[in-house]
Order: sequence, then structure tokens, then C-alpha cells
Amino acid sequence: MKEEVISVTPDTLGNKIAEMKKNGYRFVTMSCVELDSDTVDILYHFDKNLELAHFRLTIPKNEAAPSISPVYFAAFLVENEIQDQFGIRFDGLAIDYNRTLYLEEEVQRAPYCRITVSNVEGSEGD
Amino acid sequence: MIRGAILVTIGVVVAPLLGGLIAGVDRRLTAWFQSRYGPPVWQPFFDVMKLFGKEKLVVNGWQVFCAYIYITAAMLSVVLFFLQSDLLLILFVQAVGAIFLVIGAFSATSPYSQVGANRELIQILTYEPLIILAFVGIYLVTGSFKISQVLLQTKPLLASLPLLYIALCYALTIKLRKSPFDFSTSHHAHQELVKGFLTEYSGPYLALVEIGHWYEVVLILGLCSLFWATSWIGIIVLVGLTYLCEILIDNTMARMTWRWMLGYVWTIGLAMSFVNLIWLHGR
Amino acid sequence: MLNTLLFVLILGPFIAAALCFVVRIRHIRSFIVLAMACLLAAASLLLFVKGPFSHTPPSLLGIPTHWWILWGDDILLFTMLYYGFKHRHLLTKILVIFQIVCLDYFELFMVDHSKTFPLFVADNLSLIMVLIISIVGSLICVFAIPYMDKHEEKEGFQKSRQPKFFAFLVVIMGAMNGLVLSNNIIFMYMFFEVTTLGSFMLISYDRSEIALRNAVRALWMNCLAGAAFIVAMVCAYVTQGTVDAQKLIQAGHMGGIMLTPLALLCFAGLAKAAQIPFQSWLLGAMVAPTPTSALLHSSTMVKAGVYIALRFAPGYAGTFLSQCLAVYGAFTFLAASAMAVSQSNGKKILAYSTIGNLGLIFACAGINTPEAITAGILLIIFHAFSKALLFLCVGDIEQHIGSRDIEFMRGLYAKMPRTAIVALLGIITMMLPPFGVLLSKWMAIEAASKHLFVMVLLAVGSSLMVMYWARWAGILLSAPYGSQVTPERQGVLTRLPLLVLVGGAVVLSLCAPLLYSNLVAPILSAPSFSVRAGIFDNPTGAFLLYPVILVLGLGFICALYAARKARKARTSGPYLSGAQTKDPECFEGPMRKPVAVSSQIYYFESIFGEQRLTVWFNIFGGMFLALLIGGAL
Amino acid sequence: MARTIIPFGPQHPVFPEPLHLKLVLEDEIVKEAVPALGYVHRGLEMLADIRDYHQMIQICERVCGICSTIHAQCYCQGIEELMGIEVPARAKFLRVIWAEIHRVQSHLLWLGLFADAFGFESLFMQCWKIRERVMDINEATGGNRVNVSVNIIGGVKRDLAPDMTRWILSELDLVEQEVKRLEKVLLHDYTVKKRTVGKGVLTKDQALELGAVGPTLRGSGVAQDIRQLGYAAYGDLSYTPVVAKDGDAYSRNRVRFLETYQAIALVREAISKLPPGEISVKVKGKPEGEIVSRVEQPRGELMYYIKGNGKKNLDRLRIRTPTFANIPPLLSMLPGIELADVPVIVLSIDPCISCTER
Amino acid sequence: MTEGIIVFNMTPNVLRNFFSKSATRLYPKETRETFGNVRGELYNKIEACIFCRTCARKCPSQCITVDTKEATWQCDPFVCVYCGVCVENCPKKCLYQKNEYRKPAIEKEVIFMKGEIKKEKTEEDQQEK
Amino acid sequence: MDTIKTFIRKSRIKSPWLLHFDCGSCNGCDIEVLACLTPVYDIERFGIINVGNPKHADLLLVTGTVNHRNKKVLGNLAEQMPEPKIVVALGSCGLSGGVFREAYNVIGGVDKIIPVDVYVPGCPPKPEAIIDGVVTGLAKFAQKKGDTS
Ligand code: NFV
Ligand code: SF4
Ligand code: SF4
Ligand code: SF4
Repeated sequence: MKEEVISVTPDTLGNKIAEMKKNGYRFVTMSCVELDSDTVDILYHFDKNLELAHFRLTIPKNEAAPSISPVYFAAFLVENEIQDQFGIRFDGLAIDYNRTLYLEEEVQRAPYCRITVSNVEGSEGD
Repeated sequence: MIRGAILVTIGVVVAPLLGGLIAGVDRRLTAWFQSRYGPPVWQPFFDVMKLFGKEKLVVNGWQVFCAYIYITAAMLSVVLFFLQSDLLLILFVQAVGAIFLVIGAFSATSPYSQVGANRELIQILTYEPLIILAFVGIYLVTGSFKISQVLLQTKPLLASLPLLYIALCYALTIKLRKSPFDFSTSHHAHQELVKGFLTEYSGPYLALVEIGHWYEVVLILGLCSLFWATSWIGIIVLVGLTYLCEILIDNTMARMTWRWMLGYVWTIGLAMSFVNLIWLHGR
Repeated sequence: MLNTLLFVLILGPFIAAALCFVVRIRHIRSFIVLAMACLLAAASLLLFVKGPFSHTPPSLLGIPTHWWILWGDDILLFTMLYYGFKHRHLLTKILVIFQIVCLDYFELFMVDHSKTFPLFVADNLSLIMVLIISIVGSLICVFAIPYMDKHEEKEGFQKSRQPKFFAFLVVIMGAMNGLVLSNNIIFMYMFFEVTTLGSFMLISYDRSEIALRNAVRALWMNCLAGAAFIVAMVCAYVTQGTVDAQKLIQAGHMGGIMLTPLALLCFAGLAKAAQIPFQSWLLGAMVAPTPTSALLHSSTMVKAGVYIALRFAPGYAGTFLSQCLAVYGAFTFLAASAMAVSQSNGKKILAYSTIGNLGLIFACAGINTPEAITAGILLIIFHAFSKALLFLCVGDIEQHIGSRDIEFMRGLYAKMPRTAIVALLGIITMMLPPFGVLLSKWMAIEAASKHLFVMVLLAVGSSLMVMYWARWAGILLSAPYGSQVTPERQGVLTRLPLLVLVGGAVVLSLCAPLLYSNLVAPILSAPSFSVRAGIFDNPTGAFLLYPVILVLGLGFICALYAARKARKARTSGPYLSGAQTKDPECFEGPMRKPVAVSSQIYYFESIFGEQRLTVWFNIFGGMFLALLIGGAL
Repeated sequence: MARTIIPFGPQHPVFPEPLHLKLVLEDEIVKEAVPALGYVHRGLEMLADIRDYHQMIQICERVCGICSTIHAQCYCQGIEELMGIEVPARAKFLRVIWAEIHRVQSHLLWLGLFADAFGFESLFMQCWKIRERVMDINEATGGNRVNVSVNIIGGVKRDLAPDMTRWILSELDLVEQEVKRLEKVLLHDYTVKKRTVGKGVLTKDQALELGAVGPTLRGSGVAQDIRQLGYAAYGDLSYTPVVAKDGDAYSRNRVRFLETYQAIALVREAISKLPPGEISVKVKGKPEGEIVSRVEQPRGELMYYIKGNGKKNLDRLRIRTPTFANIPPLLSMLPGIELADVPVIVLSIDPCISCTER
Repeated sequence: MTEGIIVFNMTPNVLRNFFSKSATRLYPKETRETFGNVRGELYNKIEACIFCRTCARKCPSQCITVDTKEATWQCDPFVCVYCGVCVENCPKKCLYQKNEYRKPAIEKEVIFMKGEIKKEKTEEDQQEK
Repeated sequence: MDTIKTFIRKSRIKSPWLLHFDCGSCNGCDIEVLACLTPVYDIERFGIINVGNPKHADLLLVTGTVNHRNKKVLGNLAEQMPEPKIVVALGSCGLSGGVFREAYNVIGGVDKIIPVDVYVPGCPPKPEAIIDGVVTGLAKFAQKKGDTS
């Protein structure tokens, strides 16, 4: 990454985020990456006058991450998305879709939690 | 008696054909205004015939009932018009149809239908006073509410009722469901709230409503024609121009909201009517 | 014969009331009420068949009638005074004492009781009123029998208050009959006061705090009417030297001298008929059990107000008072209709509609042309039937679904098909042609067309009226898709009044030409319409009643047939943007949760909100009233 | 008191796309609006696992048919940066040309849909009529009306011949002329103003706090645009963001309308400065490392997070589209407006659900 | 830029439309020449194909199946997104796209082609170079 | 009676009302469908109106991939259309899922959920191709049974 990525822990995250908010940073988004079978990286991207700033939170999959949506309401959507796709739980979500933002019962597993997936459901033509 | 019978036949048979044709021409002209080619002029007839051939799909038996009453009332009002009957009576009979249509829309539980019905009621609320006042204007000039008296006039009514005519045109725009007043249902591509109070009418029943609408269009254009009933040319010019203006307005205005309509039409429309009436009264 | 009839019609109810009050056995009471209802109806019909008359009954028990009246009045007024003290209401006390003083002085020292003139005079107007009061009123009483049982059961009173309730219910009918038949305005006054007291008792029936408050309000407002009545009487006697209503009417306004009493009489009528700004007492009367409301609204009480205005209408024809009354009535019509739009309480809608329709009748009286008077009288008839019907329906519905809110009547057809249809018919007869109310409205509008202000008010008011009726009608039918229509059970005493009333509302509309030419036309100064083949015709306009009935009737039959046939068609759930679920009333909302759709009627709180409008309308109404009286003085 | 609860969408003619809003109304005033997404969710980010990073271009293009070329551009720029590829100057200018043509097309599309949202049918038709010329340019230059598909890693695959650029310029002149004729309507017509002015206000602070981007942000008076970073050839072109300050639907409309002119001007400038030379370079190696790539879409800032691990399949591809960022602001605008204005407000952020859900 | 609020601003536009020819192309009746390099229907000059499977590998929607042994080339036109990647990557340039789109069908179809196994594969390759 | 029946049949071909459902399309196909309504292609020439309510529609135009959430909507819409009706699937996505058919939330083409009458390939199909597809679909109306009473 061109910009520096600051590592945070679940405990320091809250302060950092509040600080960002105080400094007038705009919340861009969060990205979640699966690292191995039980940890993921959650990256927080912020922007101020076109300058990016990133935080990295590395947490185990089965642990709930603190939600930043009470601070940055805009984060509720992406946090719900991560819940859907990675099965990570967020604590204190402003609006909790409870893993139904995108997914129906048919897709019960966390689809992004596999390095390779060949989920070809009856595709034809090949 | 024979003349009466002929007039009734005209009312029953010719009016919807005319109404359908007007709808067709309307669509064609609208297309031209939008730089499109447009459907054939008899497209409305195809539409209605097709609807008659569709599967019957009902949500609530009352809708069927209401559709039939609507078309009966619409037809009757046109017949009464051709029989040169009482204007107020015609309006009230027409209202029977309009109200039943709304009742039908209310009878379905779909919220779209309900919203449409509520809006349609607001539209009725808006245009009825205007029409009544236009009739009062006619009364003040001719001394009667009967159409037969209007036809005896030697001077076009338009000369003494110009503002009332404009107010009547508001009512016409509302009845024709044209912008800016097309929010209870609309003919256009993206119907206001998936066709408002017609949401749950489908197939043959929608066809009935459509035909009923044609009757109503003929009726209300007929009312307009009264304002220049002294000569055929006058009628054709007046009605033609009015309708053209309607299409033009439809194409040059956004759809407004009913709150705006209620405020606007009631203040401007009623004020205009009132000014015109006072002027007549004072004469 | 005439004596007997008059006795039955006027005193009969009083006797029945006394019996009800004394005999505290439910079945016997029911029997008394039923019998009285039949008797009244029969007597009114007989009287009707006899036709117009003028008559002085022999003195009762050998005591001159005017003594009876004086005693009666005093008893009444002192009772009211008692209640004034009991509820510590200053205004009532003042008004009542004022009345006692005036009345006693007037009767004892002013009026010359030796002059004889017919004490009872009936023309067609009175006869029509008697019919309405006796028939519609009786039906309501009949309906009340099972209703009150259930009502008390629900309220859980320790001791049944039905004896008193029924007593006053029937007393009001007797008083109304007396009122419309009397020719002596002192008589009129007494009966007028009886209705006041009766309504007070009925409204306070529940004895809840709110009921008492509203009852007291009704009491003082009606006392105001009574006070105005007395002053009018005194004035009239001073200027004319008589209390003979006929003479007063014939004398006319005599270049304005007589206008004051006439204006005061109108004022009394307006207050009694709960015209703005007095509407609050009638609205408050809603707290009483539904038969009370039905009775007060349709055939008695408020109708006394319009009756007086119509009765004395020839007296003030062509005066400023008349003009003023026309505008005032039309204004009330508009105001009440506007406020009704913001209501979801079914009874309140009905109440506002009553006020509006009475306003229309006042407007007719004010316009004071034969057409207008025709309209007014017809409106009284048709309104009585439809309104009584609607009240009874609401009462019945309320007992079943536990609410009188129209939002809760959604899909009533599925739950109570019979009542729903009857209510629907009632609503339709209130607003659509070819039914009587609309016919009268048509006449009123045509008659009003020369009065610009009145016209504008009526035009706007009538479309507002259509609005609140239509949506109610629609809502009754909005049964959810696929719901089974459950057959409804109804007791015979409930069903009978409903059926008779709905039949009356419909059939009378069909008979409107007959009603007009046989009843109304004779009392007019000049015929207003020529009626041929069911076509009302005059130079101003024509109402093709029978042709319209014919065509719409045919359409109705076709529609019924088609609707029946459509049962075989495929049914489908309502359109829910493609998100519908198996349950047709739900759509799949966010988070995969089923969400029940619901719809609400628009009440336009911000435009027609009751609170806001009431203030303004009361101010306007007060101004009009001041103008009305002030202009007359 | 019963309230009206309306399912607005997923199938609703005002939105071409399935978006669901549960609306709770009182006298047609929105009291509560809860969105439901997922009707267009395909999960295409995950396709990176089974498609190589070249093939992903085609897939990124198909995130959305309205902004397809810019998606591919963003993706390619990201990969190029990751792999340290220097793209030829001509390719950079060509990328700008296609991107701006796309913007014209997208804005015209939106102007039409917006007009349709308030029931101005003829205006809708007019906008789309004009748009057809732009679509023709797409088809003539890229071989498809929608998925122009010109970006590849290391440059672009098609070149613009001089007679083609001349033709483009002349077509754009016509487009500009016709758009000018709509200015009086879209910016000054009484009915349009009545339906848009003061509706769905988003203040400057709210916009920043809720993370609005693109015209939604600029309509609230924040002059922020990723093109200011000067990626591709924007650094060489004269560009200043269009801003309107009221933050209502009208302001957003104004920003987009004026951006249409601006985009046309940018194409002109880019064509006039178009340098000669190669249009692509050969790519060797596999992407490794992580990067955030950002470009300005018609709807605002688009962000790709790409993580490669030296294999031909990417480790993670995350796409944050502008509409995704604009949905929280939208939710804050909805309560308190009239039902009739719901489509107007929703469209005023120019929602693109397929972008949002991918 | 004239500020101020005016009604009927659309009128000149609609009137211009009204008095000029409509913009409509009467499509099935009148067809327009397509632009030169439109990416339309995909074809394979099967004679030239060497069944190298490059196209199948490069195709982003994986709709081509090549069987080298049987010498068959098969494409599902309902899956193909007409992106042209296969055309660009085919070493024999035997794939090409027409300027026209494939016609609508009422049944599912596949393009199936059978060619001959090229024996002198290397030789031809050399000739090319 | 027979003439009326023939007229009705003819009318069906002349007046197909269209319902467009975007079933997870990337907007490419979607916008092309809308483009068909606009002046340059103007499918109102064929009497087509975009109705937006299944109860009024004869022709269902589906674009895009079917996923687990929108398949229900698709089924619902088809159910609410009165017979006779025609379903036209548009674009690779609508036909088979196109490039996305291997994505985890994609079920495949429209025909996995409801019977499809006409397939229009392309990504996206040009408006001309959509018109062709619709016209092909119309021919099918002649074969479809419906309530002609
Ligand atoms: N949101 C979005 Fe897009 C854009 N502009 C982009 O990334 O349109 Ni579909
Ligand atoms: S890439 Fe060309 S030569 Fe190779 S299999 Fe495909 S079509 Fe044949
Ligand atoms: S055009 Fe694209 S999708 Fe079609 S076969 Fe070739 S590579 Fe595959
Ligand atoms: S077929 Fe192509 S254009 Fe159509 S929806 Fe699918 S990806 Fe988009």
C-alpha cells in the first residue's frame, strides 16, 4: 500500500476511530481479507482531502469485532456486508441485518471464507 | 322520440369509439412531441380488445362489481349529455362512476391501490367544485342548467366565461390524468405508483375501466364544447385547441404532488371562477 | 279520533316512559317499548292519512291546557336548575333562572289566555315530521332493546339504568311530536325544553366524568336556545299580541319589527341543531350509547332546530336575515364537511355529517324559494332514514369489533357481511344519485345558484362530503384476499330496524316524485317543479330520476351478475412489488422478515385538522351568528 | 393508528433496478424507511478465486453496465500500480476520453431517469434521445454500446484514428447543443424546481459525516473529486470540480447537469492534446502486494482494494462503489418527505444497485 | 444563464420535435449499417483451428470447450459475453466476430464444430513464422 | 363471434404490454431495455407500453442473473401475470448466468425458475436485438391459449 497502514487492536480501535472523526476524516470503507483458516484482516479506509489513511485490525474469525457504526453511521452497510460474507460478527451495529443483507437461507456458509471455491451450481455449457 | 333514440345511440356507441380514437390520436401526438414515431391511432382499440381476451384475475370480487357500475355511470352520463339534460345531474351521475371506481380500489388490500384511491379522492375533491362553478357560470348566462338552453345561445359562452373555461381546463387536465396532475394513475410509461388506483384491475375489468374512461373523456370534452356551441367550427376549433394544449402541457410539465394541487387549484382555480362569477353577477 | 291520535302521539310516550320507569322488569319493559313503537308508528300513519288539520283538544282533566303547560314548564326548568346546581355550572344556572323568571312573568302576567286559536295545527310539514319521528324513532327504540342489554353487560353496571334510559328515549319522541304539531309557541317552547332535558339525561347515561361534562355542555347550549326562544316569544307577543304560530308566520316580518323574534327563533333552532359554533354539544353527545346518538341525530332533537327554521321560513322570506341564514348554513355545511375529513372515528364522521346536512337545510331555509324549501323538506326525510341507519350500523359494528374507528372497519365485509352491506347502502344513499339525499342536494344547489357565496361554499362542501363518505364505503369492502366471508348472526330486533331503515332509505328515494307532489308541493307558495314520469323539471334544471334509476339499476344487476360470475376466476394476491409471500397480507421486507402491509386513509391533519379548524370555524360561526342577530335587531 | 406500509420495490417501474424499501407512511409522509438489498448480489468479487487477473477485467466491467469502462480502468490502474507498470501516455489520454464519454452517457441517462421520477416524460425521452448519440460513439469506438471493454492491463486495446476523433468531436458538438436546450428546463423550469428544490437536503457536514461521494457530496458544497488526484491524464487537463451548495435534489441535479458539459469539454481537451505513441505495454509477472485504487465514477469515488500474492488469481478483490457510500446519506434524507418525492430523492443520489451489491 | 422561474420551458424542445422528423429508426423495416468493429456473434473458421485450447482458457466466462483429441470446438452462445478475448488470443486467428448479434432463439442452442486433427501442426506453425 | 375472437388474437400481437424485471442484471441489459422505449427505438410503435405492474402485463422481459433472493420475486411476478403471457430472457446473464454463473449467489438463467419463451443472447443485446426478441415472442402469442370469452 502506498500509504502507511496503522495496526490497531479491538481495544484501541474505538479511540482511533473517534480521533479520525474528530479530525474530520471521511469514512471510505472497510475491506476484509481472509488471512488463513481462522484469522482475518479488517482494513479501515479513511479519507481527508483526498489523502487516504488506513487501519488494520487482525482478529480471529470467531471473535466479534467492535462495530464503528455508532461513530460512523456509514459503516453499518459494510459491516453488515462483512458479516454476510465472512461470518464475522460485529458488536453494536447501528442496524443489524443479521447476515441477511445479501444472503438467503440457501447460502448459509460464509462464502468468502475459502481461498478457492468452486461453487458451480449446475452451471451448464462447460 | 326518434331524435332521442338517435342521440342515445350516439351516446352509447359512438362516444366510446370517439373516445378511443381521441386516446389514440393523443398517444400519437404525444409521441411526436417526444420525437417518437408513436403507435397507430387505433392502438387503444387493440389494447382494449386484448384486455378482453385475457385471463380473468381478481383480488376482490367487489372490484368487478365496481368496474361495471363505473362503466354504466360513465355511459349514462354521456347519454344524458347527448340528451341535453341537466348539467349538474350529469356531473352527479358521472360522480357515481368515479366514486365506485375509488371504492373498488379501496376494496383491494394492496397499499398501492389504497394510495391511488386516496389520491383519486383528492382529485375528485379538487375538480368537482370547479366543474360545479363552471356550471353555475353557465347558469348565470343562460338562466338554466339545461344543455338545451346552452344550445339556444347566440353568443359563445366563452366570451362571458373565459376564466371559468380555464378553471374547467384544470378539471379537464385532472380527468384526463395528464401532467401535472397525473398522480392517482397515469397512462405513461412509468405510471405513478404502478398505476395507482387501477393497480388491481386487470384483464377484462381493466378494459371496462378503459372504455369508461373514454366515455368520460368524451363527456368532459363535450362540456368544453359547450363554451362555443354556436357553430360546429367553433366546437371543433375550441375542443381541438384545448386538447392540443392539454397534450402540450402534459409534455412540458413535471408531475406535481397532490398537496400542491390542492393548494394551487383551489386557490387559483376557485379564485378565477369566483372572479368570473362575480363579474357575471354584477353585469 | 283526532284527540286519541294526538293523545297517543304526544302523551303516549310520556305514559310509556312512566311505565318503563316504574316497572323494572326487563321483559315487560321491552314489551312496553315495542308496543309503544308499534302504536306510535300506527298512529302517525293514521294521522298522516287523515291529512292536515287544525284542532284544539279539550282541556285535560278539566284543567285549562295553559296551566298544564305552565306547570310542566316549571317542573322542567326547576329540574334543570337542580342539575345546574348539582354540577355547579354557573352558566346553566343563570340561563335557567332567566328562563324561569321570563316565562313565569310572561305566562302569568302578559299572555291573555282567553284568546282562542287552534292549539294544534298540522300541515304536511308537521305530518312528515310526525311520521319521521314516530317511525324512525320507534325503530331506533326497538334496536335499542337488544343493544342496551349487551351494552350494559359490557359496561358491567351494578344496577341497570335501562328504565331511565328507555324512559327518556321515548319521552323525546313524544316531545318532538308535540313540538311539530303545536301551533301555540308556548307549547312549542315546552316541548323544546323537554327535548333539552331528555337529551341531557341520555347523554349523561354512562355517568362517567366525560359523559357528565358533555351532558352539561349540551344542557347549557340548549338552555341558551331555550332562552332565545323565550325572548323571541316575548318579543313576538309584544309586537303581535299573539302566540299563534300561524298568525306570526302570516304576519311576516312586518318591515323588520318582527324580525327580531324570528331571528331569535332561528338562533334557537341553530343552537338546537348544533350548528357551528354550537357543534360541540352534539359531538360530545357521542359518549352516549349509540341509540341515543341515532335518535338525536336523525329524527329528533336536531331536527327540531331545522323544523323551526323551516316552519318560520315564510315569515322572514326576502330579508337580510334570510340571506344571512343561507350563507351561514352553507358555511356550516362546508365547515362540518371539512372537519369530517380529518376524522377516523365513525361516530364523529356521522356527527359532522349531520351538522353539515343540517347546515344545508338551514341554507335552504335561508334561500327561501319554493325549490329551496322543497330541498330542505326532502333532505329532512331522507337524511333521517340514512343517518339513523348509519348510526345503528356503527352501533352494531362497535359491539362486534369493539371499535368505532373506521380504520378498524377495514374488511368488515368479511366479518359482518350483512351489516357491512347495509352500512354501505346507507353511505351510498347519503352521497350518490339516484338517492334522495343527493336529489335534495341537487335541488339545493340549483336553488342556490343565484347566491354566489352560498354556491361556492356548497360546491366545495359537497365534494368534501363525497370524500369522507367514499373512503368509508371503500374501506368496508377491503377484505383481504382469500379471506372467507363468515356468515353473520343477528337478532331479529337488530335486523328488523336495519332492514326497515335501509328499505326506507332506498324505497323512499324511488318514491321521491310521489313524496314531492303529494306532500311537499301543497305546502309551497308556488310549485317548484313539474314532475312527470319521475322527472323533476323546472326552467332551471331537470332531474331525470326514473331514467337514471332505470339505467343504474340495470347496471347494478349486471354488475352483481358479473361479480358473481367472477368468483370462478383465478384469484391472486395483491400487487406488492413482487415481494409478496405465501401469506397474501405480508411482503418480505428487510432482513427477510415478513411485514404485514397496512393502509391508512389520509386524514389531512395538517389541512383539515379538527383542532385547528374548530378554532377558526367557531370564530367565523360566531361572527355569522352575530351578524344574523345583529342584522335583525 | 394504522399507518400505511408500502413495499417500494423490488419490482417498481420508477427504479430500473430491484431495490426494496419498506416505507411507513402517514398521510403520504414517510415516517420510516428501511432498505433491503441483495436482489442483485452476485458475489463477483469472489470470482477472483477462479479467474485470473486478466479475466477479471471483463468481470469488473460487468459490475455495472453504466460505468463499466471506468470500473475496468480502476482495476487496471490498481494492478498496474501493483506491478509497477508505466502506461504509455497515449493510453492514459484514451482512458480519459472513454471515461468521460461514459460520464456523459451516464449523466444523460440519469437526467432522463430523474425527469421520469417526477413524471416529466418528454424530458426523459429527450435526454435519452440525446444519449443515443453517445452510445453510438461507444459502439463505434469500442465495439459495444455498453461494455466498451477497451482497458487492458498495461494500456488500452483500441486506438482512435484521427478521423474517428474528428467524428467524435462533431457528435459531441451536437450532443452539447442539444443538452444546452435542456438547461432551461432542468435548471429553471417552475415545475422541475418545485419538485426538486429543498427536497432531500443533505448539509455539508452531514454529507462528510455520512461519507457521501461524487455529485451527492459536491451537491452539498464540498469540492472533492478523485480526478483532482490527476490519475490517468487528468493531471494534464484543466479540471475543477463542479459544486452546488444547497445539498438538495436540485443541487445534485445541477451538479450532474453541469458535469455533462464539463465531461464533453474534457473529451475535447483530451483529444486535442492526445499524444502519439504506443497504446499499451507488455505485461510480465504476477501482481503481488496490496493496493487501493481510486477513480472518479459518474456517481463518485470508486475504490478497489486489490491484494495479490504473486499468483494469477488475486487474493482479494474488494470493490467499494460510490452508491454503496451514498446509501447512508440517502437513508438520512428519506424520513419526513412525501411519498411522491421518494423516487425523486432516491434517484437524486443516482443509485446503482448492481454496483452497490456486485 | 438566466435565473428565474418560468413555466413551460420545455415547449421549444417539444415543438421542435413536433415539427421535425421523429428520431425513431423503424427498426425491423429499416436497418442501419452497424459500425465497423462491433463485437457480435462469434465464429470459428474450424479449418484453421488447431484446438490449442487457448480460447477456452482465456475466456472469462468459460463458455468454450475444446476437445483436442476429438477435434471439436464448442461454444455456448448463451453464456458468451461477446467480449472478444478469445478472438484476440487465438494464435491461428481463426476466431472472428461478426458485426451482427446473434438472433433471438426460442430454444437453447450450442455452437458445435468438428474439425480435423492437424497432423502437420508444427510445420504450419513454422510457415506462419 | 368468430370475428371477435380473431380480432382479439390479432390485438394480442398488436398490444403486448411489457413488464421489465431486472433480476440482478448489471444494468447493461437493463438500460438497453429502457433505451428501447425511447425515441430512437420507440417500441411503442408495436403498441408496447411499459406497465410496471404484472397484473397489466403480457410480456415479461427479464434481464440478469437469478439469485437466491430475486428468484422469489421473479416467480411472484410471473404468477401475477394473467394468461396468455410471454417471457423473454435477455442477455447472457438472463440466459445462463453469463460471466457470473459460477459466483456463489447466482443460480443461473431465468429458465431455472420460470419457463422462458424467447432467449435473446448478447451482453448486452443491442436494442435492435431486443426488438427482434420481442417480435419473436409476439409470434408465440398466436399459439398460446387464453381466455377468449
Ligand atoms: N455506484 C455506481 Fe457505478 C457508477 N458511477 C460504479 O462504480 O454505476 Ni452502476
Ligand atoms: S484458440 Fe483458436 S486455434 Fe486455439 S482452439 Fe481456440 S479457436 Fe482453435
Ligand atoms: S467472446 Fe468472450 S465470452 Fe465469448 S467466447 Fe470469446 S472470450 Fe468467451
Ligand atoms: S448480459 Fe452482460 S450486460 Fe446484460 S446483465 Fe449480464 S453482464 Fe450485464
